[in-house]
Amino acid sequence: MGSPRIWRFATVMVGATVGLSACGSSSGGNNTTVPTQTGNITAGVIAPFTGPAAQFGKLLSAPCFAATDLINQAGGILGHQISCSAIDDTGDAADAVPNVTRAIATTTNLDMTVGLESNTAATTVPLVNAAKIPTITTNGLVAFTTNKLPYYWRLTPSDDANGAAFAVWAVQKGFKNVAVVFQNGIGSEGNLPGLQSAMPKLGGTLGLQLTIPADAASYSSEVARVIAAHPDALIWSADPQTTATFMSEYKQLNNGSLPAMVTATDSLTPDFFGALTHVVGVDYVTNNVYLVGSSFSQTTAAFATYKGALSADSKTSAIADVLSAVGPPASAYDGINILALAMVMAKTTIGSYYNQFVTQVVSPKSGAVVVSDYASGLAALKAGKQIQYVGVIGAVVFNKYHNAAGEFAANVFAADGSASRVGTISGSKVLGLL
Amino acid sequence: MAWEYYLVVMLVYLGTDLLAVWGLNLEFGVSGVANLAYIVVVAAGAYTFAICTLGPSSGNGGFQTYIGGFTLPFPLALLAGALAGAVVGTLIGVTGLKRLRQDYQAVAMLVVSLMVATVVSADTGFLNGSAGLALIPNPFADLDPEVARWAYVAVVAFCCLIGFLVLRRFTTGPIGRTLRAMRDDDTAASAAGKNVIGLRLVVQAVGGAFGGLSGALLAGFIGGWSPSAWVYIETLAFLSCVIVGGMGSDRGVSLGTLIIAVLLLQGVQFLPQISSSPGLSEDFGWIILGASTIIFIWFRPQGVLPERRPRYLGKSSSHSPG
Amino acid sequence: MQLIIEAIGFGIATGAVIALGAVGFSVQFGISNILNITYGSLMTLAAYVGLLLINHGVNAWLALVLGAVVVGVVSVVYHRALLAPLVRRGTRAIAMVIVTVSAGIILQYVIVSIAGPESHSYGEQSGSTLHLIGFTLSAGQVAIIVLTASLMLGLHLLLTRTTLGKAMRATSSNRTLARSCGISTDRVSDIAWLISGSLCGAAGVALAITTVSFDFSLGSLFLIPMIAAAVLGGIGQPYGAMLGGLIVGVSSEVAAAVSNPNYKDVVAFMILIIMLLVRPRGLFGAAWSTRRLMEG
Amino acid sequence: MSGDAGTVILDVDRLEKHYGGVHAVDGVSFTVERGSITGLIGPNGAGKSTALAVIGGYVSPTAGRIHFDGADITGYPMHARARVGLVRTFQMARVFGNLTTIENLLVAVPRQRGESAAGILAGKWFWRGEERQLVERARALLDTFGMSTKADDPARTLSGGQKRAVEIMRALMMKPKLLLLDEPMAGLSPSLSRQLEDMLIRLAGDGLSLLLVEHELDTVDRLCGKVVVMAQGRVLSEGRMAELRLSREVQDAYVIG
Repeated sequence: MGSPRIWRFATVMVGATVGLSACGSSSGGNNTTVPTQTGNITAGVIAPFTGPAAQFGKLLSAPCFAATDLINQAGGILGHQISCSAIDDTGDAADAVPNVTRAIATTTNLDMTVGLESNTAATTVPLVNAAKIPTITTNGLVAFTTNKLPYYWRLTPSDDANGAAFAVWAVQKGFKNVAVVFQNGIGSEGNLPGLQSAMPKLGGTLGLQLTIPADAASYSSEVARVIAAHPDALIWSADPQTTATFMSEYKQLNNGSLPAMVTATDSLTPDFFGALTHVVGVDYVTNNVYLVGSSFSQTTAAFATYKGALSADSKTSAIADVLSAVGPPASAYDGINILALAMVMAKTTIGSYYNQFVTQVVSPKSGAVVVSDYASGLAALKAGKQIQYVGVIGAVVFNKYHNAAGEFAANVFAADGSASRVGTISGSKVLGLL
Repeated sequence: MAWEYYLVVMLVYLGTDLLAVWGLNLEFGVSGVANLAYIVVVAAGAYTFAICTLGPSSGNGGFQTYIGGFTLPFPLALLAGALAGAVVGTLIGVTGLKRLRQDYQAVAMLVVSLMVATVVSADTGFLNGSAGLALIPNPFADLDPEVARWAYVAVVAFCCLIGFLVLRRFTTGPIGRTLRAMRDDDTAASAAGKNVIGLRLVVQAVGGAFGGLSGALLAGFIGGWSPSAWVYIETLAFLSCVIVGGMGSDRGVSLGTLIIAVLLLQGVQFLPQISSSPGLSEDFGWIILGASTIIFIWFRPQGVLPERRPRYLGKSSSHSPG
Repeated sequence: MQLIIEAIGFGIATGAVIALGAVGFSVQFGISNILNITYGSLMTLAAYVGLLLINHGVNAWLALVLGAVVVGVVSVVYHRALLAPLVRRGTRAIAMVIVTVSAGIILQYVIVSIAGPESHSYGEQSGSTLHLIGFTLSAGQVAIIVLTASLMLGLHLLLTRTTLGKAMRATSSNRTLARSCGISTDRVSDIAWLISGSLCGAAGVALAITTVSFDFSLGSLFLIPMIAAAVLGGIGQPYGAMLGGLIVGVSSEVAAAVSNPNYKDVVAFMILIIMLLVRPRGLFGAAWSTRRLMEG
Repeated sequence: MSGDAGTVILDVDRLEKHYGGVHAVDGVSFTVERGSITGLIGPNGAGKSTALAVIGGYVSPTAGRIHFDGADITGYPMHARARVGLVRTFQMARVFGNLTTIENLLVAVPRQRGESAAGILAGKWFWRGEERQLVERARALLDTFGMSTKADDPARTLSGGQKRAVEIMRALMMKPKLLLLDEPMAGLSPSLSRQLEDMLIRLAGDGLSLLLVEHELDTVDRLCGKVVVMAQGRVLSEGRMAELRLSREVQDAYVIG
């Protein structure tokens, strides 16, 4: 449920006016022949900030604030300060197109973007690519597994790999007979194929597979069906409200007991934690809910810097703990650092020039200095050295489709809503199950 | 240039909005059929265009599943979109066959809108469920991107021109008069020998074709289409253009499409973006839209540019209807 | 089979909430001849009023009563200030639907901009499960069924045993005649809007209790099953709406138990559309209502 | 065709209309003769208006047949009846409020070239000639009713009497064979009423048949040849008004009703 179509038109109108004046007054722009620009750099966070998926906007803004804080403390990029700008894709492609084109037209020096979630990536990715803006995305669309767009870079696994990771974790915990309950739309399209492929290979069975509508008034009958299947665990994917309603009814109709739940790290949000603890109690949520997804080590220097920056910024400190365990925001953080270092290497902030340096920032090279944050990377480059950026999500190797992904991990909530990691799953094992 | 692409987006959205508003005006403003399921015909056009231009569903590695996949050329796919709008519009019109109070019919259509959206979202094999369809091919992908953009604008402009000419054939002259008579009092129109049910179905088919074409053009431009793009309240946005602009007046509703935009534009300029809740201005968009609809129904039901009736001069003079 | 029996039990629980809302909707239509689509958003308002009270330490059932009162009063004001004047100006029924849809959207987005788009909850439900004659019901579900039954009984007594109730029924079936019999129809209509608005409010809070977790779209999602129930029972007829609510509730839950749960709302949609096309006066509608539903 | 049907233009045969358990029309039979003015009278709730609604096609009958001009029209929808020449007016005059007075007349003509698929496709040249003729006919009719000055006014701005005149002119534009009038005098001033009476008598003289439901018995007396009296959904009696006035049955029905 985005904005009225006509409203989109209005925002486009405003944008056009502003865009015209901006073009008249500044010599900047992304496509000028002079490979320099004046003024601050803007990092766009393209994500839903309204509508049912609005939580993703919040989750992806935070790493942008953290990364840009650190970059600015290190003196900015080539003398430019950098700031974040929220670009609302509303989760709906028809709304996203004008919003994103408006942002491209009206945002001064929009030199990089992060985000572009699965709902709208198929339509927004081509827009930023056409504008020659290098982009680190966090979507899981299978379609981009063989991406050919030059300005597109992905640091997260595709959705089917996530599904396989669910299966690995469930079987590892001894949940051989699982019931799959996916909310219509979320997960059912993306995660299910990987899950279906992996579960039998691991010796487990998918008992009941149920797709439920979002935000219904009652799920009693659906719950009764799941109870009748006697699952060891639920493989789950649904929004906080749907989850709360379903699990509350489950508990009431199952004499107060609930099976374990394996769900995606997408649900490592205060909303999900709050909604669920509110209705089934904190004990269950902290002991029996596993959140599986792309992950990273929390003992590295890069992580310490990331966590420190999240905690230091008043805009992000409240969710710093939760974010510490979630893959996509960390990918966005790393992505901004990678693009910033590519700008330094290219000696320009213009996308069409610095894009080719992205692989050089992360690729392993003999004699290169391994750096874990922007400041040390900048110092090494100033010293005339080669660098390899190894960030929060670890070493990154882009394949020819500009895709890269690291390991997976399972997390649990702590009583205060923060997350802690309880196990890891190697990326190669997951990919082998697809 | 970025702003130039922006202008292109603006023009394409204006064009597709105009087509949809004209179609709804023919149904509601001229003929009195409050089609609260209008957005469904737009969706029908968009989906049909998508499955006509896309290749078979099996060819993309399970990324999305859908029926059809005909790889038709662009103009044929546009026509198919318009045709789908006409067919779906006629089917929606079936809810009007029973001689019910008009508010009942409106509610029945509202329910149709919700039901179709629920079914399409729930069935992943039909039109890829709530994820919707993406990667709809751009017809001018082979051209230089800047030329391709303006080529699309030209296509939209051409469709609007043809659309307006077709629209005038229905809203002026004896048929326009008959439809307006049906709107003012459909019982009396029946008593005057007008086949009200038949006329309604025709109007729903023609209005549906407008909506279908609008949806097809939009889907072709943005390259994607999903259930979140056609929730039932989108119809209200079009309805608001009709009511504010002037029910039954072709020029009025065209102006209404602009006025709503200008009104909201003023609103957004005075609303600073609050960083803690960036969605607020979007919410205000709906509030302003609803409020302007009610305000016009209360204070100026005839709209900004009311429908004008032709004068039939004396015996020797001819007249100019419209 | 056991699953279907259980589903019937859940359907009765869902149906109880639907009935609560449908009766109020039906009373409003009966007295004013307006299809008030804003009703759904008013239910949402009640749920948020209840949330505010519960967050301030008020007991859930007291919050239900207070939420009902608040929405009852809001409904009277809404009718007096917007709907009645528009009707007096001769606004056509079709435009009235557009007005009530618009007002519903305004209210819904006002709620969003104040309370935010996140989901909310009244809190953990007591976990005891009751098993009766093959049904498995939670304590909350049983409480709502009892609540609905007693409110319906109260309404029945009001309509049949009091002068006010008789005046309401008279106004509902023939306003002009009622006025000529010396009934103050304006006052009766105010009271009817107060009562129906209160039922709307009670239904809103009850829905928030049973749904456990809700957001601003709570009432608008629930509106169609309610209208379906009201139409099924013969719109304008409170008793029909009660039974209609149970039929819609049970058939939706049984559908969810035996088929793809995503289609369960479609059951209510289909019931409504089929009834409108085939038998608009409802299963129990009287002859006069047929004439009322036709144009002219 | 009209020759075969003899002098009877409308034959209503054992018509019934039930609403639930209520028999609003309960086995009504009567005929209307060509070129006559027939009255349908009865107390409140006698079922006259329902009978007229069934004959006009607004309401479908529970049982019984209706023959018009030699054809069985029982299953015809309202607009089809209008097209074969059976035209009705309404108790409360119904005009197309946003159309002008003259448009109200023009729109009534059935099967206009400009309404046809060919007319929409081909455009103005296809229907311009017919339209010009219709405008002339409409102007002539407006002159007859003394409403030429109101031709371009929106019909919603007209007075009640003028609206009724528009309704009758609209009916006449359709060149009807039988006109069903539901209380045509209601709400008219006495002088307007008399004018309308004269007009109706003149129309009947020109060969138009009329069936009218009327409350005012004096009007019925002046206008109608044959009168059908209904009470409680049945035909009580029929004949000339002068005879019926003397009938005990009829008197009782009116007193009780």
